[in-house]
Amino acid sequence: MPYAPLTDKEREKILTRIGVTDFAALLEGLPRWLRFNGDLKIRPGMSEQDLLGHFKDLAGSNRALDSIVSFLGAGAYNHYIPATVDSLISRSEFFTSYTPYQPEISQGTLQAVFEYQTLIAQLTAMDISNASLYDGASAAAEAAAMAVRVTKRRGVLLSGALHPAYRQTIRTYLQASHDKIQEVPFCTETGATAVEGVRSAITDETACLVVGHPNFFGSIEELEELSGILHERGILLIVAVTEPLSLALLKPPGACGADIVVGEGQSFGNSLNYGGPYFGFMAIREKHLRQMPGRVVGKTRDSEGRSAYCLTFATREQHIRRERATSNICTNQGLATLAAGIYLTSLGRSGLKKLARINLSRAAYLKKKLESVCGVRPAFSAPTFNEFAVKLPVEANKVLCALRKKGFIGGLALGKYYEGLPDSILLCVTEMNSRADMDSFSAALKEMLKELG
Amino acid sequence: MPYAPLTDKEREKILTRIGVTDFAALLEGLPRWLRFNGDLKIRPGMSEQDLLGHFKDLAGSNRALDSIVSFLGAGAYNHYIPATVDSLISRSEFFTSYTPYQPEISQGTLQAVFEYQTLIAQLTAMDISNASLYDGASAAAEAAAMAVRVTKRRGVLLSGALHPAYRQTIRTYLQASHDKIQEVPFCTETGATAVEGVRSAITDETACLVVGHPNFFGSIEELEELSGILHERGILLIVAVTEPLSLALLKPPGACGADIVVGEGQSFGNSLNYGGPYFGFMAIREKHLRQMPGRVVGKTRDSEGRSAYCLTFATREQHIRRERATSNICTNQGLATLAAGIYLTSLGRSGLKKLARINLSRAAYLKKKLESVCGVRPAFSAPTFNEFAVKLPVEANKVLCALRKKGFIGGLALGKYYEGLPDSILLCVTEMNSRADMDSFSAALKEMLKELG
Amino acid sequence: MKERAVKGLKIKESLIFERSAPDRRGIEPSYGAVPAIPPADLIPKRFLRSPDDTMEGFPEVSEGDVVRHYTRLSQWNFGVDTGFYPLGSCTMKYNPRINESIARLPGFKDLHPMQDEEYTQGALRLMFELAEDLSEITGMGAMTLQPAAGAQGELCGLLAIAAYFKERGINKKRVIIPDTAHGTNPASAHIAGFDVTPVKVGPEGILTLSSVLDVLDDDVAAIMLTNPNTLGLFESHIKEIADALHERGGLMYCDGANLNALMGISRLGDMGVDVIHINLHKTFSSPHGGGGPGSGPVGVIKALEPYLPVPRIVKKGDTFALDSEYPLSIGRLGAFYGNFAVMVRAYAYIRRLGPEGLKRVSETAILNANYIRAGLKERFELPFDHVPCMHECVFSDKRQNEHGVSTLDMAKRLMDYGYHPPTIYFPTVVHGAMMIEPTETESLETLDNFIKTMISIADEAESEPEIIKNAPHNTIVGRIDEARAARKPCLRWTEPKEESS
Amino acid sequence: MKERAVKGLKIKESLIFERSAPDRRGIEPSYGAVPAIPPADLIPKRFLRSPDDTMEGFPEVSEGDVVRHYTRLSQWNFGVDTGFYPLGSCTMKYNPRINESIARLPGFKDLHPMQDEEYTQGALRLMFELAEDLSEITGMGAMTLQPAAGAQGELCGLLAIAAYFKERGINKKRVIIPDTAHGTNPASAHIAGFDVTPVKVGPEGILTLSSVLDVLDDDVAAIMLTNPNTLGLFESHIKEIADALHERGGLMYCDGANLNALMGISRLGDMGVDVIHINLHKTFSSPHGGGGPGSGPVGVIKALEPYLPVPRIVKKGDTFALDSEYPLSIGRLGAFYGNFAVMVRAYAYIRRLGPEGLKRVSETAILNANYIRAGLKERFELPFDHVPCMHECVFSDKRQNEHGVSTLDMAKRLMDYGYHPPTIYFPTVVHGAMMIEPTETESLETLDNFIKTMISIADEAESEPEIIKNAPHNTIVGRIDEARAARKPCLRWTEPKEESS
Ligand SMILES: Cc1ncc(COP(=O)(O)O)c(C=O)c1O
Ligand SMILES: Cc1ncc(COP(=O)(O)O)c(C=O)c1O
Repeated sequence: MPYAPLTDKEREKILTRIGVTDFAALLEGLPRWLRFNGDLKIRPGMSEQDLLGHFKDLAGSNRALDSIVSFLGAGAYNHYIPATVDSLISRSEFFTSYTPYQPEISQGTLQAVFEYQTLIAQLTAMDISNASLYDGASAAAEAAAMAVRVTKRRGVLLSGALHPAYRQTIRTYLQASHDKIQEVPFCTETGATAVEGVRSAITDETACLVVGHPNFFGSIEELEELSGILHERGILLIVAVTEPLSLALLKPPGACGADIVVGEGQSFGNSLNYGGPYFGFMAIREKHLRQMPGRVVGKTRDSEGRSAYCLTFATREQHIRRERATSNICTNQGLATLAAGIYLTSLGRSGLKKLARINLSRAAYLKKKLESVCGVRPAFSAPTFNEFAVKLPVEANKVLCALRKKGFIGGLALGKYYEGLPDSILLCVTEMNSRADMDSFSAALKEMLKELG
Repeated sequence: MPYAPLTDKEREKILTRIGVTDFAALLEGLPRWLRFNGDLKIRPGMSEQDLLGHFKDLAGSNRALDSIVSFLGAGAYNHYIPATVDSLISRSEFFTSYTPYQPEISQGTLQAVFEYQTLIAQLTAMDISNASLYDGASAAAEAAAMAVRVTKRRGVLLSGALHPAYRQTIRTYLQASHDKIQEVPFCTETGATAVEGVRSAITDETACLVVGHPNFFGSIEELEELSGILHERGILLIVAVTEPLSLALLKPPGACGADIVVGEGQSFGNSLNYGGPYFGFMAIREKHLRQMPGRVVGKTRDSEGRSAYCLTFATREQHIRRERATSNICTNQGLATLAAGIYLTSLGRSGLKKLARINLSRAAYLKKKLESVCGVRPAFSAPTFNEFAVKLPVEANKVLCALRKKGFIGGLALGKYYEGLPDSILLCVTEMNSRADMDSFSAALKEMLKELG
Repeated sequence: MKERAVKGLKIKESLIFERSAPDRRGIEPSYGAVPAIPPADLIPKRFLRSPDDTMEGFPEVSEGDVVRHYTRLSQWNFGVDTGFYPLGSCTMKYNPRINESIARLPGFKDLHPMQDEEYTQGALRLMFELAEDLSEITGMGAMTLQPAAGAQGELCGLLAIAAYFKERGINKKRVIIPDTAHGTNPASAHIAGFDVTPVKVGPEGILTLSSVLDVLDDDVAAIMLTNPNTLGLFESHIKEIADALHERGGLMYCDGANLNALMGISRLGDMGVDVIHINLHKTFSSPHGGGGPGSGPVGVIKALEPYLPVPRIVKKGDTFALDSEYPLSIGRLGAFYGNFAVMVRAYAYIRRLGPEGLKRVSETAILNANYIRAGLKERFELPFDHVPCMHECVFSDKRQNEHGVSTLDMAKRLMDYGYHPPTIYFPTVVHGAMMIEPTETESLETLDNFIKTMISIADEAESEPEIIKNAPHNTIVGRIDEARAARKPCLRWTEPKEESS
Repeated sequence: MKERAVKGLKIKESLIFERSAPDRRGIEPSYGAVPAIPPADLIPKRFLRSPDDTMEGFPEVSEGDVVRHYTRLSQWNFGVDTGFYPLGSCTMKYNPRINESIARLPGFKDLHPMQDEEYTQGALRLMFELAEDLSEITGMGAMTLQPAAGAQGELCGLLAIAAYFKERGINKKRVIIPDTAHGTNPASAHIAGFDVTPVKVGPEGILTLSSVLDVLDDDVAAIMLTNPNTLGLFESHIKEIADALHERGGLMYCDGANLNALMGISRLGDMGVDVIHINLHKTFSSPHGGGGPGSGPVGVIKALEPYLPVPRIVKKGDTFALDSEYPLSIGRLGAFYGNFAVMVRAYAYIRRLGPEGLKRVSETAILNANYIRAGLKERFELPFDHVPCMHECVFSDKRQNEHGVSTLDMAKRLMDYGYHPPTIYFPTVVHGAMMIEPTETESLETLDNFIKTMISIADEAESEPEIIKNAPHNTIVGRIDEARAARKPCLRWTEPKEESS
């Protein structure tokens, strides 16, 4: 049998050693009424060759971004992944190992995580990073919960321009602990969080504000202004970054007063994978270390004084602290962060900065192109990175549907998430969108709008 | 610059250390008139992302067997390759290492080759295998040259049913040394080498006979009868196997009196790759070891008596013996034989035997199906493994061309290789051909033949 | 067989930041046909990094350096492919290579989570069928695949329980959790808003009805049982406990992370369990990746289905869709639908094996664990010796303690022999626990060699304990000072500081 | 940087045959919908293996065992990804990962060599353009890609030369080959039917016109020169030698395996060379695979084009075709068109770099080699010190010999420091040659560390020679008794014999 190599003869040998006559006899130690005696009603097994064929069919009944021009972003980004990434994460010493509980034979994973922590800290300009959380949304939820612990206050403010799924996830995580979650509006003119709205929502019970940056509309937030307002009242600013490539271009949140920076790491070397696995990153100020959720790797020494790495500060974690832990997370997204480390170092500082500028330039190119299409105008005025919203003269869904028929995924209709924006779409442009694609897309849109209206 | 990481500053440092002012100064030690001062007229470099895009376009303008039903064989076989193979040959300690000249840090390659040698010996029932030759055809040529050395005779007989490209390659290799190459006819009834033809072609100068097995028509040869005839006169029987999967089913050549067994190893875990890299294998009798071409790995000990492996019998080779070497081969097909080793052990004895029986059964299925098509009949009567020839009622090329339009590669037209067989095609069936494919293929053929005639 | 640990060449490697040199180029992207626009023309300067910002020593290395760096790091690691990895409760079994190929098919890998459903039918079908199969394997009424790991599955399941009671206006604040439970259980219960009531396992290593009855009252929302539990034992009283709980209106949560021993042998859903989570990265063989990603599907009885997270995958006629119209749902657990690529691997695993294969897997897992149990119990204290143990068995270091040798020492010593140590000091109910889970993918020879090695370590403990106490000797670093890491925290590289080697 | 060799855990592994157990199943194929027919119903029994034939111990192992087996074997190997590999003449440089992805695209990988040309236009275009680029890089008039490696390229080129003379009815029997030439050169010449006349290089390590003139006569068909030669030196007199040879009606063959130093810097075709071969697995970075596959394209002047092997790739309008209608051709060198997947990698390499990139590669290769030369010549005898050396430099062990330390000793000692040794004892014109080729993909830090290490070995040779003479110490096996392997041949595993460990 595949994956269970004991032969019948070997089973006999084992049964004899255990001292039972057959497998049924061995199971007699289990209550008879709790045993399952039927056959599982699942499809029969197949050979490896047939299996691959079957899954090729399944994959083939998707239409993935390798075969269509797409301007989808909204929390998951289509970036080019250098060949080094998959080649190196496929080293089986990495991908077939467990969490590095035994540091003496896990120095590879441990050093890679230590480096990952450093890279995240460098990009965010924060002091410390953990070893990862599940994804950007749950990282935002963990950050909010952490802010509640740090401030010992229970009010959580969410920017209305924060990714909707992030807001929902924060609610899911915090709902049971009866924290008070309130949304603050965004400015319909700029598409950024309404500073006045924040000011008026603040109370003595406010623990934190969570903003996206760039936010769900791609708008760059006024972090420094916000942090100024918040810090006056001892409130933490949590910055959630869905597109971390922006960190190479924009002034880092840590330099803008952020207290916790979380985000989605997928852009860094992880495939779209229909939503996962990605990884959530979290970077914090050193003073909050003991409230940080998740694993962290530290540098130490071995018995002979040689430098070495190990998991540390485990007393925050569930396996030691149980119900008093800073989080319940155990298995995290190790391999996805390894991919990120390989990705980031493969591009290096200049490569990453250049890539961010390419994304910016291309998005600006499309933005300009679309603005020239009759009836299309930018939905918001704030500066953007590689994602932006436009307002169409007709209902967005209608346009997107028609565009799909022409072979374009024209972005995301915002109406589903914001009642007030039924005509707006969110578009993302990365290095994967060529000029030719953008030209033909805007031509198609132009034509379509003519037809539709 | 990709792949050449010295920065400008580092270049300066190096130039200073060398003691020259700039790179041009360094080159002054080269005659000015032998330097190239222009710019190479090749296309400009591109980013990794663009490169991949470009090669995807190139690959996409092929139509490969992943997207078409094909019955092509004729020396290259479309087999399923278990995922273990590519995963393991992609271990960079294997694929980024050189020939294991330094055994102490090459034990992995060396043991793998030692195992490969054993597997080949087991499959062929011969004493010894070398570490590989370029491909099946050049291995056949090396075998013929070896037979000349062993027998000190210069006559080489080639079966007319040996793969045409093998015959051509043998001629290329031996032409310069003025060996006498003669072809012996095949029996037009059975499709096997004409035993009488062999008998009458033999002279005192005959060194060897080279036969395919199964031969180019898929026919199984009467090896035992042939070896009997040859050995009486001190002539070596060289068996060339283009489809080594047959070795798991058929009585091995070593048990039929073969003196040298060579063949194409591609079927064992190597992709079709438009013809290469494949690998040639060669298995011999121990007594001929010193005349064997190519590398060989042997078992030995280290300074502390622990068992270890190293390249051995190098005194046969070019780097020691220079013009008196048994061959000029240096770089061989190491990684392709590693793939073969992984393939063979992944299937194991029973898997390999079963696969051979599956190939046999499927080929028999198609053979029978085609025989039921009006006007089609078997070209030859000898038993076959997974490849066989049929005679059509019309010119083969016409039929194949029409079949291609219907999405089938219907095999190989034999007329190009044998004037007398303009109506015959050679078909191969492996585990990659499903029953549905065979059914629709024979239906298409039936319909077509009705139309054509 | 002659597998045997030796020492050989490894190359130590500096941090990637120390391999960096100014202006050294890695993989540079290109602008292509789109003109470069200076950022400052598009974005006010106050939002931008200054152009000469060095990003605190962010590395600049060549492509070849990156490859060599991570290759060397990998060579310091031990994986399932390296050798036997009997890490109890973690189910470190062979990760089929074909699943890696399948997960990388462009149709899966390049699929965007926001794509219209008409483009994602294959993915949705896969998830739907996987959920169906997992429901059948566990005997549950409905399944969500969204949780990213076991712990998130626990949270999901407990939030569903909380929502269930809330909707009914019932206020139950406590969750009973045995002392053998994994730490995630109480931690999840806490996040889900419950108070944790610990309960001790009985003398046989499993929970008894009477000890539950001692703490059971109307305030108990749920009992979280792990079955098979972390002692490797089947919770034989689970049904009576569930019945008693149900009588009080509580719900039964089962941590199904150890499902590896149960497939086709016993179904949690058939024993009164209302909610379970399972770990695809254990039972269903998707690789652990040095710490994830995982996937922790949650199965519930029909009555709890409305509370499962959204979106849910539904079948409408012949097509599949994502549906978020579940007003009672606990909401979302993450931005998208969980760790899809892990599900792909798990489903490939199930489809490859089929019902007989899965059953054979569990049978073999049990056989192998019992073989270890039988082979070692003469030399190592086995506090709870029940036949059969399920997926694992847990020894104590009591006898070796007499010679001053602890579980930690023996764990480190095992490395010298080429084995990954078992899980140690868990569960805490066993003194110096050594939790050994061989899994079904190991050959008999490997088990025999491991048993021999453990016995020779037991011998060493008696004859030359120092060699164990100073272990490991064969690894690239010696025993690591974990206390120091917390005492003198250094959690990142920083630019100016020179690293000591 | 702190890269540094240490000793760490490795696991020795038995032969795969010793991991086998009867009836253990690996990856089993399935019959699918086609009924199984007993072989004996289709093929007479005398042709068949008996059904219970055990195939001499052919292994039966599980999939997991195979993966672990080969993973462990790999861990005993040293590759370019492991560390610096200055194996002279072998050009062990970084193998770009993207080329591996590209070579595995289904449109290349699953292409059958017998497919109709209408289905293989992409492959044919690739080969055509690669041949064009190689012609431009080398300055040759025509190029074949068919040879599977450098040695087969030599044979190909020499057979073309032989065919050229034969067609003209000219009988020339000799090929002049310098003593520094690679062993494949004389071996190939012999197979091509020529007699070899060796000639000594001059005092500067390169061939002089006068020494050629000493042996040059009308019987000389060709001179085989390697440029840059195996001493790493540019053959500066090549043009005069070619002129003299041409005057006598001979042809100039150049072994271009060391092209890595010449791209964009000097073209062999511009210096009177009539035939060259190059090694794609060196200069063009396709990985060496532990001993191949390679690819050895051959370039010729226009006059020799008719003799190149068939089939040739030709362009007809916008389409590409395989053409075998070359009546003067030497014929075929193999069953198909050579090692296509190696060509794919080489072409990807060229297209990634473009003309400036290739030139930068060669410049950097030269700079790095000269840096090594300058860094080591104070401590190691450098018999031919010419500025510049090209891709490599060759030292002698003369000075260390005084302390009883040989090149072999130092080579083994380098392993202890985490380096692959250089090529040793070749070329034979240098006493105890150490042929060091750093290549362009190494960083300056790596070169510095290597230089430091070599110097500390030179120190050791003086102060503690024993440590060198007993090296290596850090590898999983000690120094290997190569003589014994030939004295007591054991070239395969056999069933009954028990292996000694
Ligand atoms: C019994 C048990 N429950 C829960 C978990 C938590 O699962 P995860 O690590 O996927 O969050 C584990 C994992 O170690 C476990 O063994
Ligand atoms: C100078 C030189 N010529 C020829 C060859 C032979 O090339 P190959 O090994 O590809 O047959 C080599 C390879 O080592 C070489 O270095």
